[in-house]
Amino acid sequence: MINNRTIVAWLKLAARSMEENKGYLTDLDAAIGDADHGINMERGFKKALTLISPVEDRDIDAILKTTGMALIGSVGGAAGPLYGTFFLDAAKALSHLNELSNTDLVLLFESGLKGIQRVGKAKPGDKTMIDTLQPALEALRSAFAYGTDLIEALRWMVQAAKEGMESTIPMVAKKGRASYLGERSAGHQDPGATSTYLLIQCLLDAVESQS
Amino acid sequence: MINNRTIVAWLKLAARSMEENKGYLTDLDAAIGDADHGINMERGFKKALTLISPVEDRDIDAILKTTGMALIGSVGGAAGPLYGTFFLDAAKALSHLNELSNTDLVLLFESGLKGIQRVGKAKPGDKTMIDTLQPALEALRSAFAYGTDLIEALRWMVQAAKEGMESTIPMVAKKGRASYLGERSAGHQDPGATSTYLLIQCLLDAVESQS
Amino acid sequence: MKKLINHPEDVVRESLEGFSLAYADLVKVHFDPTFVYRADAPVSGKVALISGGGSGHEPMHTGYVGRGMLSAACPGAIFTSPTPDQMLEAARTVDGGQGVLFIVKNYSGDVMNFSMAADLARSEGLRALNILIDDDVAVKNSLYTQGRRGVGATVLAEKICGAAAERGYDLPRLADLCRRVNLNARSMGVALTSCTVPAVGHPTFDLAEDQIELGIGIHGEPGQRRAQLKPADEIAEFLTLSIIEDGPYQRTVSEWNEEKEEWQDLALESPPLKYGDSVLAFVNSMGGTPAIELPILYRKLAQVCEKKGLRIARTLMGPYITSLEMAGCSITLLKLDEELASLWDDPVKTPGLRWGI
Amino acid sequence: MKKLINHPEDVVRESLEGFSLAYADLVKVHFDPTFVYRADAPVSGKVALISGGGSGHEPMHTGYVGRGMLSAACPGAIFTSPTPDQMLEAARTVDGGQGVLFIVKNYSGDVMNFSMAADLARSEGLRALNILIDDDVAVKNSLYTQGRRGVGATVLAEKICGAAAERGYDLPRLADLCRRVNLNARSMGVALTSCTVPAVGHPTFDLAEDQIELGIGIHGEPGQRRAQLKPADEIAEFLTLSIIEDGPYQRTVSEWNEEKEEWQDLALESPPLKYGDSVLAFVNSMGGTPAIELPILYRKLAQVCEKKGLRIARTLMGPYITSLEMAGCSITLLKLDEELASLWDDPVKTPGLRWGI
Ligand SMILES: Nc1ncnc2c1ncn2[C@@H]1O[C@H](COP(=O)(O)OP(=O)(O)O)[C@@H](O)[C@H]1O
Ligand SMILES: Nc1ncnc2c1ncn2[C@@H]1O[C@H](COP(=O)(O)OP(=O)(O)O)[C@@H](O)[C@H]1O
Ligand SMILES: [Mg+2]
Ligand SMILES: [Mg+2]
Ligand SMILES: [Mg+2]
Ligand SMILES: [Mg+2]
Repeated sequence: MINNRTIVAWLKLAARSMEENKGYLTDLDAAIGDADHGINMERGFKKALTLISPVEDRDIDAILKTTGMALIGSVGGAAGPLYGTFFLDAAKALSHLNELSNTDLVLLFESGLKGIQRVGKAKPGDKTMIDTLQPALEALRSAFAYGTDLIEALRWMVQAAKEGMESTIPMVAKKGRASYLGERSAGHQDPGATSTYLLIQCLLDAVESQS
Repeated sequence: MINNRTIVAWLKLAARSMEENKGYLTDLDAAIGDADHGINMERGFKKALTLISPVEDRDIDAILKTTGMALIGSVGGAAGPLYGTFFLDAAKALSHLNELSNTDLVLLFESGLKGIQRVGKAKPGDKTMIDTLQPALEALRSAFAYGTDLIEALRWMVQAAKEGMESTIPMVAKKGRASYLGERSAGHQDPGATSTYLLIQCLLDAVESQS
Repeated sequence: MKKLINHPEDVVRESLEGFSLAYADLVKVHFDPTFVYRADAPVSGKVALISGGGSGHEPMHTGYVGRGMLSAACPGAIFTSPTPDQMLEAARTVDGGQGVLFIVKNYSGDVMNFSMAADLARSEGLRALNILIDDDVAVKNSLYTQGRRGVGATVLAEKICGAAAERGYDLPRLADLCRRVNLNARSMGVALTSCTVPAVGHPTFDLAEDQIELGIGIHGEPGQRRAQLKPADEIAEFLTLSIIEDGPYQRTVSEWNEEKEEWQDLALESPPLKYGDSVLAFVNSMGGTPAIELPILYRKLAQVCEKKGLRIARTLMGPYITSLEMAGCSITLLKLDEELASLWDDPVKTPGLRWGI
Repeated sequence: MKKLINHPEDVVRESLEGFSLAYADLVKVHFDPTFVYRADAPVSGKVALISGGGSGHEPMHTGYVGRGMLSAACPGAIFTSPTPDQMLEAARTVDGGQGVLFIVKNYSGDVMNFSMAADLARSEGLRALNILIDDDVAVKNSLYTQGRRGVGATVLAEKICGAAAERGYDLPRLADLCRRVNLNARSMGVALTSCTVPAVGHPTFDLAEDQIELGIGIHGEPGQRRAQLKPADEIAEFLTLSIIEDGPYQRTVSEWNEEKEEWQDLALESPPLKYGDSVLAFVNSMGGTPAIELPILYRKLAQVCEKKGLRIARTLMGPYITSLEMAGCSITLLKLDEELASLWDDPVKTPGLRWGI
């Protein structure tokens, strides 16, 4: 079962992952964007860690909301409002929960994804973080429908996220900075789709490390 | 005997030499100056050629004066006034001559050198064109004193000019742009000393080609 | 990476500290959240003009804060849109009771962050409108993309709207004017070299000695296409013709409707330039292109305009919207009418643009 | 070589052609011989101010022609002093009956060419005086060198003397003022990269990724010494201290004596800066250093000045005297008194520097 400590562990792993993958994400962004995605994500999750430390023991929605505000207030660029909204909208959907059932976890990602689509107006196939998030959410849903346990479900999710991330390689971008490149954007993996994959991987790691 | 056709031939060879050695002179200037000496000299002698063509048949001083004015009006930098004055002052010293005796030739270089020193205030050893010109003039004088013929005297002169030019390599510059470098100017051959050597070499070539 | 900086992560902050010292008579700098504002703000009875965006485009935007131009500017990290808290605090600080106009370059990040800021400002009872700048003809259409980028027209809109705010235009009229400047402006740029983001430490892209990127933005992003380096005349002609021959450009933008109190989609069209138009010609250095080269481009631009029946009535030339040390240039043409020309001529006193006072 | 040019030999001419089109309201350009002059020249009753030098330092000098600054500027080839015929024809064109002051940077070529021009002008009955600018503390003494180079102080002298000429100072008084500005100014510069002279086609010098040239001039010539690249704070501190701690500087210059009608050697001394002095601080980009880096240098400069008891009363920051696309900067400090400060504040309207009008 996911509780507030799992969420905090997730965010700590995420911060470390963004730090470790800063160069990788930034290089991906250099190819079809402006070479800042890794720097932005590292700054944002570092900030999130400092802001959540006083609320670590509160309900999950408080932690998620603080994370969302931290990201909006420090990431900037496209990723800031998008990831920020993901966490804010997830928090709104899960008010005052201390533990997340499987349904709650699906709701977290579903609300977050909806938030990203409301703010960013991208559709699947536009070569964005949505191309990771949407199939990952589907995989989580069907894993639970199939009756897997949490860890197994998250493994399905990570696998789908990876495939979703890689599916962005041949895509021609229709949203974000990469869209200015037109056909030239094809052949490159989307940085936002990649950071989303990393975040989902971290959730699996967090749950595994707590079980 | 040097006549006005010899002088014109000299200037034509000089123009060609400056064109051929443009890169060489400019590279020398890049090391201790501002990378323009070859460009300046090429531009100046090209201009001189167009301006002397209407006066080619006039007296030597007219040709030298026109050359001096052309250089002053087109070379710019340090080399323009210096070489320009060389030719202007030589012209003044040789008024209305159609042929130059050995003494006249010495006078040409002597007056030119004095002009350069009046305008530029450099002394031998300052790492300038004077370090070529002064020993070249000495050699010319002693060749005639020794009784050599014109061509042999010019060969002595070219040899001394070459040694003078090379003597600038270890010198620390005290005049011109290279002087800003202080000790760092040592180890590089002076570009102006080099163009002076080339000019003297061209005079030998002109006399040889006419005999 | 060779830069006159200390630590890459301190560049923006230290630069702003020095900036505030150097121009203490004109501007003040607030940190956490970070924004630059007029030393005499708030100016009561005047609409406040706020812009912002990633750093690395200096003098834009911080250099355009001052009398006759911006009330405040919000600098983000290098090439990264600033965040809503910066814009909100800037709005609170410079609002003179007549509301705030946010001038926003059309990048997904900027658009989202400024929209959030405007929502937050309105929730506090401030009047706030956002106008988008999207003048880069290198982005071909808005159906398959985020829409055109905001580039050179931003500087012109900030100057012209700044003058209008000074003259007392109210918020809706200022928003109309800003939209009109944008609809009548078109730009296109070229890069000869990449820039290097300090925190990255190496150039964003590699270009061979004989290659250029045509149709670039201002963030070191790759352009429309890679091409052979050609003489300046051919490059200037290509850029100018790309602008002049660009057809009508349609897009839908989202603007706040003050009556209905909701965001609303608005279909807008930029009319093409036509024979007989008066224009402001803006030749911009991307940062690393030296001043001696810009007039060579201007010379060709003037010839092309003449041939196409465009009268250059005003000129701006220099490094006004840059991409760090990138070598390259952009050209912007803004169709002028009497009002725009006269607002352009009004006095302006900022660190980056100054005349008349 | 990546430049926005056509043929290397056409750079100066085409740039001037574009320049004259872009700034037709302010300046006119004359070719063969080449000089740029105020559109309203000659201004009768006013001393004419003429400067010039090699091209490649833009906006200096052509960009400083206009009301409140230069009457004319004579551009040479890139980094090559112009020739006397240019200066003479410029003097004939802009002389308003009160004579001509030539502001000359101390390079052997410039000094000789301007001296010849002044002699020629006087032989035609024009009054003409030359004042040398030699403010570069990187050149240690004048005994074993050509003397210090003229660098950043040139811009300041042109502005201040331009204002004084506008106020009606006569020729001897203007010459005194110009000499005073020079004696109270000191500069030092650093290069992070070389520049490339178009006709040469490759960089003048090679610098490793971690190396800089300290104490450079403005012509891509090597500097005082090669050093490791350090953080901006250390570089700014080194440059500033080199200026502040420079002792009295003596040299002998040659000036025309109007009474005796002959060139005359004059022993001059620059007094060192001292605790309590008011200064104008000028942080200059060599061309390729982007605008975001300059305030980082200014920030440190201000700290050092504060520690040394110098009050920064005026500031100039930007690419005002450049070496093509060279990355690097220079710092100039000019000791101010009331007269200099007030002349600095006077209105100026040129393509490169403008305020007050
Ligand atoms: N409208 C959008 N909807 C969803 N994701 C988007 C949108 N715009 C951009 N993105 C994502 O944001 C990523 C870029 O983030 P980042 O580099 O931090 O911001 P910026 O593009 O402003 O520099 C892209 O790779 C893409 O996945
Ligand atoms: N005062 C001087 N007297 C004699 N020769 C000089 C003097 N100053 C410079 N020179 C010569 O001029 C040469 C440089 O010429 P050039 O590169 O054309 O001019 P600049 O130094 O103005 O760029 C030097 O190599 C030196 O030989
Ligand atoms: Mg990015
Ligand atoms: Mg030279
Ligand atoms: Mg960005
Ligand atoms: Mg030179």
